Amino acid sequence: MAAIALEMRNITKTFPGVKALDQVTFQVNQGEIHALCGENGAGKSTLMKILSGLYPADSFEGEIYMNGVRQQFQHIKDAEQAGIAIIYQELALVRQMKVSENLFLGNEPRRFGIIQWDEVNRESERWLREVGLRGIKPDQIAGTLGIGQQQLVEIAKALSKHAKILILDEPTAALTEHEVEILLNILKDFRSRGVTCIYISHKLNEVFEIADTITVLRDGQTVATKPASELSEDQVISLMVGREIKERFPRVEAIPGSTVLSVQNYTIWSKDLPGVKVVEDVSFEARSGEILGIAGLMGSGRTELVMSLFGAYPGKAEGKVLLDGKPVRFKNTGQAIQAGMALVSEDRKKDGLVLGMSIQNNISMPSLGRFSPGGVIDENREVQEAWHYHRSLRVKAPSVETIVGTLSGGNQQKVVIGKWLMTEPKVLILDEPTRGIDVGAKYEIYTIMNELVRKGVAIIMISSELPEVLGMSHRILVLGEGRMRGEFHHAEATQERIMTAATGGK
Amino acid sequence: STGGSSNGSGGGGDDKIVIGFSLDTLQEERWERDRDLFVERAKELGAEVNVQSANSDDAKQIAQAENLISQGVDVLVVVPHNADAAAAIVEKAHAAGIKVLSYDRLIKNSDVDLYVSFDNERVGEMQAQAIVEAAPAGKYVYIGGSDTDNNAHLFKQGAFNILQPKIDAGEIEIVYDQWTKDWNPANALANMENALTANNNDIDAVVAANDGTAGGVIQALTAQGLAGKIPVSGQDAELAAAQRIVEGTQTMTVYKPIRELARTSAELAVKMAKGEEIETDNTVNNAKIDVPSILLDPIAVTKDNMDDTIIADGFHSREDVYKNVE
Amino acid sequence: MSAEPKPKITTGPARKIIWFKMDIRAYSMIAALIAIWLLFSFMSDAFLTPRNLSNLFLQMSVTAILAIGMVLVIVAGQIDLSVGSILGFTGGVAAVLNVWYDWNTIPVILVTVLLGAVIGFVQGWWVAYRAVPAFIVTLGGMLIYRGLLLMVSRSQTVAPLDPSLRYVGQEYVVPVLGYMLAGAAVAFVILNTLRKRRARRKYGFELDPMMLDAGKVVLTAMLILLFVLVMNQYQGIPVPFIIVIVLALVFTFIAKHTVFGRQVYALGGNPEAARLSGINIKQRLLMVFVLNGTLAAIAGIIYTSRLNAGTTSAGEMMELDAIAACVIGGTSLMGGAGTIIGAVIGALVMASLDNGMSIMNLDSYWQFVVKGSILILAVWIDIYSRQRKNHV
Amino acid sequence: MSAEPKPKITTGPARKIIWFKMDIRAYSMIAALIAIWLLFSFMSDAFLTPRNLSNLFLQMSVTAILAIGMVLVIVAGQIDLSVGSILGFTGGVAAVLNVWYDWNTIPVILVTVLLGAVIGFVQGWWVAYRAVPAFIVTLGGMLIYRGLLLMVSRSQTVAPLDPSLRYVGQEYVVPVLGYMLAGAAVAFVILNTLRKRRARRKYGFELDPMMLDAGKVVLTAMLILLFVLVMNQYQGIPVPFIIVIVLALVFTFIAKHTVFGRQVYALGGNPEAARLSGINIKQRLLMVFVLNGTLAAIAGIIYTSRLNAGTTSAGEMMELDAIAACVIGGTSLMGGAGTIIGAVIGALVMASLDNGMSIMNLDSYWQFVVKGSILILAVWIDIYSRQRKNHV
Ligand SMILES: Nc1ncnc2c1ncn2[C@@H]1O[C@H](COP(=O)(O)OP(=O)(O)OP(=O)(O)O)[C@@H](O)[C@H]1O
Ligand SMILES: Nc1ncnc2c1ncn2[C@@H]1O[C@H](COP(=O)(O)OP(=O)(O)OP(=O)(O)O)[C@@H](O)[C@H]1O
Ligand SMILES: O[C@@H]1[C@@H](O)[C@H](O)OC[C@H]1O
Ligand SMILES: [Mg+2]
Ligand SMILES: [Mg+2]
Repeated sequence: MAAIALEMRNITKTFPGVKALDQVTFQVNQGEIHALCGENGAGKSTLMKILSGLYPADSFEGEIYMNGVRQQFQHIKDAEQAGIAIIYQELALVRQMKVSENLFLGNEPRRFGIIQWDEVNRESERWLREVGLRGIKPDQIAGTLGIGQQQLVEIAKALSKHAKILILDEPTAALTEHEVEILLNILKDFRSRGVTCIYISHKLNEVFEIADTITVLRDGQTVATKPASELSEDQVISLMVGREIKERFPRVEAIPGSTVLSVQNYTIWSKDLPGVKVVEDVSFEARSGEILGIAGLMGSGRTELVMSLFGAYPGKAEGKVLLDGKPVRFKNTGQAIQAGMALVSEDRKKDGLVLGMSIQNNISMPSLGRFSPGGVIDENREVQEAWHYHRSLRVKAPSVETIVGTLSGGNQQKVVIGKWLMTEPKVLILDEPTRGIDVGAKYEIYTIMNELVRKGVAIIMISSELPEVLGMSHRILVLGEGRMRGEFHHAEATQERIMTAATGGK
Repeated sequence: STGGSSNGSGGGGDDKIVIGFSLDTLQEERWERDRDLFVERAKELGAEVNVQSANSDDAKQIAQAENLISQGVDVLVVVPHNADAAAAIVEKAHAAGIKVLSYDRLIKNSDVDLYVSFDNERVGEMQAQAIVEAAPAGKYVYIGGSDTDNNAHLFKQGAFNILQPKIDAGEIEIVYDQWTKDWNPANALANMENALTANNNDIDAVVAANDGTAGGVIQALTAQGLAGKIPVSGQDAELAAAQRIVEGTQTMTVYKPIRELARTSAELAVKMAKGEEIETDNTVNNAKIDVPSILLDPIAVTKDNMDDTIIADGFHSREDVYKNVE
Repeated sequence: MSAEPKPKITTGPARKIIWFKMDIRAYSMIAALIAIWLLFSFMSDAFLTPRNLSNLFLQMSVTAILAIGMVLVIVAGQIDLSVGSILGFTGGVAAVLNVWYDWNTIPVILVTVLLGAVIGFVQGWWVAYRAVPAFIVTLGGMLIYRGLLLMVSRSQTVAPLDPSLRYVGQEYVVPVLGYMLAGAAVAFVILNTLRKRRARRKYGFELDPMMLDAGKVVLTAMLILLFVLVMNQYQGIPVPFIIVIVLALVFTFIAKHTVFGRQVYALGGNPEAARLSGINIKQRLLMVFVLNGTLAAIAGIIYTSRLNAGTTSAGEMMELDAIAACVIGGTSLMGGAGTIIGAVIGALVMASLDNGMSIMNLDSYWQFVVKGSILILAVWIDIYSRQRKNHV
Repeated sequence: MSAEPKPKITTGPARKIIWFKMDIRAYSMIAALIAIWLLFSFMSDAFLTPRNLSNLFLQMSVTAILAIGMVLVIVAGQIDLSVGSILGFTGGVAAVLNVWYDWNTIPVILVTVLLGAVIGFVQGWWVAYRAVPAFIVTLGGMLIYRGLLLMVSRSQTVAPLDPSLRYVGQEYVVPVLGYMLAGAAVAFVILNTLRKRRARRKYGFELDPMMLDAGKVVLTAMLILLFVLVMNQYQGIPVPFIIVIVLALVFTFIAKHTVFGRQVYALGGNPEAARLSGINIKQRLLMVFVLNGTLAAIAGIIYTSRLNAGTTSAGEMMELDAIAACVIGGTSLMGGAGTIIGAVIGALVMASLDNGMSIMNLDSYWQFVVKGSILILAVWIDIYSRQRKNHV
């Protein structure tokens, strides 16, 4: 029996109006990878924030022991000193600064307060290589990296702290399969070197690939801690959501209707780099009553493609776009929305939500015109309509007046989806719609997609999770380096064929 | 002639007279003196003074006057920031049956009851006069006050009353003419530096609107080794200016015998509060009425009459003034 | 999807705080205000008299109007340093037209307000469509409009105004009319409450207990009547303050109940999310500056009217007062949050400090020190009390 | 993990712009500055003379020093409206100690600078540890220190200073010493370039071609010598400008090469990320204000020394000049971005406008209008040119 590296006893944490953790007990063995699972809002991140010293010792009830010694962290630094390093769920990079500076932010190698740049650069190179970011220079500005790359930088940052206990709160939400693989290998390597790891993810296949032990939280309480070998994915799911979910991807066979959106020979120039095409000569059709999946590696230009179609990408575009047979070219998103398009963007915090506003105000934002005769908002209708989506998406919050910034990540994502559903679009584009969302909620989102498809909406779904693309799409488009690399009917698509297409058959 | 009819004073019944004294600013040495002297004399006469300073803000001055009126002062003494804007104060005071004494600066377009002052245009004339005597011809620089201060325009008006004929006669040329933002000496310094540069130091005289700006001007002259060689005017008889005059770097300042102004005004204010009639020899038209006026003479002070004026009046001590030359 | 449960927006934990909804900040600032008032009334008998209160409301009016416009600007994530100069310039133009060109009051007001809107438009255009930071555009504007004022007024004080133009800045609403206005206001409050209840019933929402709403109405009505009673004990409600009330109501409505207002808050909170939601950010920003310029011009007319003169230094430093009023009233300089009523209360706090210390006859340098200190303390107490509330 | 290949910093599109790295903003502002200079030299012969350039560097010094401190404040996402008043107050205290109490220059300077630091500390404490918005704390401070200045100086002009105290604000470095300083600076540039190359070689980073680095060194050396030559044609380098250079170098070093400096940029760029990285944000913020207060006091001494007097209006409105200098120089009011050198150039732009128009003897209202307009245009051209660079 391995030694107990960490024990959290009877942890209770309340926020105004919410009891996030209720007498949680959590035990981690020395040198294991311990997965923490639970629905959105179950309290996983809160528990980890307590462990990492972000919530100081007097802001919650309960006790923390490491190797049997009671710990009282007042500050992140205290936890770091004790050997705990954490990657938070929300990206915490300073976009204006260099990658190397971000890597050592708060732990700069110094002599008399002066930064030792040589050491910074040397160590950065090393850690970037560890996480597979070979192409990235230490002096590149962090904001110019894609989300996935930024996430890897954060992982490198945590690794560089030589922690005894490494916490990763949904590190793979923005990573591609390939990057996930690199990460999991690093973690296995760390385990072999005796590092203890706490791993939070909604992707159960990952959890089962690496976890030794799994703890499930539900509504702020521990419901089970068991060795992974004694559990199945379905068991974990039912522990998490308190019911069984039979089918993970409830695709309904669709009878595709007419072509709603037709894109022909579409090319987009980068907004940043002169003369660079981020998308080149792409053609496809989206039909009503059908889900069109778009797969591809990170940086393949999928986001630019849909943003541009939606009138939200500043780079120049060329080609033909027909909506309901009529040629269109949207100068701004207002026109696109008017014409019946909707886009759930990939970065909910940056592009999706006004965090300081209520759920209802976020949901109604693009649709205000519909119930605002003469520019004056009919607030009762606003509440009623917002409530409809709040309820049908099962957003976990006391009321539609709750401020969005206080919701858990998954629930925030549901609010973004609700916001676009309310516009009742003809074409709904979802860019990584289930990023960071729990299985139960995913299922709900899939159900909603099916509902919409039944009603004749055309859905375009970008996803880096191949099982999701395969499981939900009727047709799958593969992009690689900005070009079309293939189109498959779901019946003929497999993970291998898509990956081969995406990487250009190499 | 007699000033204003007496129809019962504002604060009537109670025995102690309260004078409201509303000043434009207390950010300058000169006004601090006005206040001290005024309050001292009023106290001697058994009156109490409520002093307000508006920090050069018209709206604030009106607000403060309103506050004084609502506290039931018996008489109001006003140093207006703006001659026209303060008319509103007179109206409000009269509506409450309170008389108004216009102190140092005339309140225009109003039925103000009494005016005790020096003449601002006259100040400008004295400045120019003294400089013209020192440098009867040549290239002149005019360093004005703040463009947004009405007085600054009166001073300039006065100065040009003297200068213009000579300009027309071709004796004097104005090579540089700038206002000084916020009366700030640092701005005057920069302007004078630039004037010297632009004219290659070929400048014969400077009319500066007050002692503060003169201080900046003389700093610029010092840097060029010209201090004391080029006449510079001023006004207010600030200690620093008096010192420069005896040192020889500043030609003159205009001393307004504030002691007399303050004490006379305090006495008259008490009389007005008691409802007594005021006798004056003068009137000044303020664009609405002929205001009964008492006009004191400002005095041009140079090295020669320093001892007989500023020092004799006890405005500054001899020791202080000659501190740097003895 | 059928047989939906009725949306209960007021169930759950939110229920308890509905009394304070949205206004928690305003309440804590009102408390600070009352504390300041009590302090001053303790120090000076003259402070809490009808006459002085009337003065106070008169004295805060110009700042309050500037602050009302400034709230929207700050909520939109911008700043406007030029309002003091716009006030000076438009006020000066009004005086010039009235005094030198003998224009009548109505055309003077119309042209001046239009001028304010045009100035706002120009500045808004540079900010929104040329992406020059508002700080720079309006700092430039601060200088430019001060220069233009000196130009049009030839650096002179332009006075005296036509009596009818003086009305807006100096007069009082006769007591009878004051009571009539109070009556109208009370009637409006009652009808509005009933209208709201009817609308909620129509949608099948849960209603507040009749007694609660009735209580609120009675309380509001009493406050309105008390205010008018006190004002009428002196000369009636000051006209500028009536203008403040009207503008505050109009702009609160715009901020809270119109699409435009909602979008301004959204784009201040997260410009990128707002843009992707189809909001025409540039156009909204432009509009915010137009409104702000318009309000500055209205303030300019009142200021000029109150002074009965157009002066060259009019409005100097007032931009800072306006911004301070907003911040005191809970507007976040980060954008996205702030209320009109808060800003008006903020202006009242500032004016109360000036008024109270002036009444107390404090030395001028002490006034600087005390005002600065109370400013900091008041905001701190406010912040502190709200933090505590969140931790209970 | 052994036999690591030498990391090669890869080439690519980014390679080309390494020339301009970090300084692209500064370059475009230098272009604007040169344009302004050419314009003025075209309008007035006196403008581009050694004597006027010397004046110019003298006239920009105080604003530049304030701007250097302000950069850090703004980068940290804060603002400081009190620097003008701190300058006035500390400068006034220096004058009082020197003139009335006959203190010697050295103790006067020490006590004054310490006073500035203490003031900064107090303000920083309210901002960092009491979470009162910097706008309010420093607006309050603006009033408080102005009041204290009136108090200590009894509203008088305190003059004249002791000759040795005048040195810091008025004197020039004798030509010989100027050349020696230039020599030292050139030597430093050469050694620093060599040191950097050696370090990069040690870690196997790719090196710029020797010729490129040599070219840069030669260019810099020539500029330094040209500057000293021109200054020496008049009376030598003004002492205040030497102080500006020293402070600019020190603070650039702090900003770029110390843990403290980088953390300030981090917390301004993304406070949440900084907090999660365990940075002691409060302590850093406090320190930023301490530094800013210290610099304001240094500026105060120079200001007083230059005027040879402590005056009550010293520093009024200078906070806006300082902030404007930062923004013109590319500091983002959103925090997280800005350079010291940019701010110094910004101060030079502002001083050039004042100087040029004053030399031209332009009407005062035109000066307002022109300065305001050029401010907006300069920033716009800067923004526009950077945007275009990205689109080429
Ligand atoms: N700062 C906060 N203020 C108020 N409520 C909060 C705050 N942080 C978290 N909560 C609430 O606490 C509960 C637990 O949130 P937490 O972020 O720990 O969930 P999670 O399990 O990490 O969910 P997810 O999988 O979506 O990340 C949620 O109901 C959330 O709304
Ligand atoms: N803000 C930005 N600045 C610079 N480069 C960017 C930025 N956003 C994206 N890129 C780059 O543009 C390329 C295309 O990115 P895009 O986001 O369209 O890819 P994607 O196929 O949607 O992948 P992902 O799965 O990451 O969303 C990538 O190389 C990415 O790094
Ligand atoms: O005495 C002068 C005063 O009249 C003017 O208004 O302001 C400057 C002073 O020097
Ligand atoms: Mg979480
Ligand atoms: Mg993408």
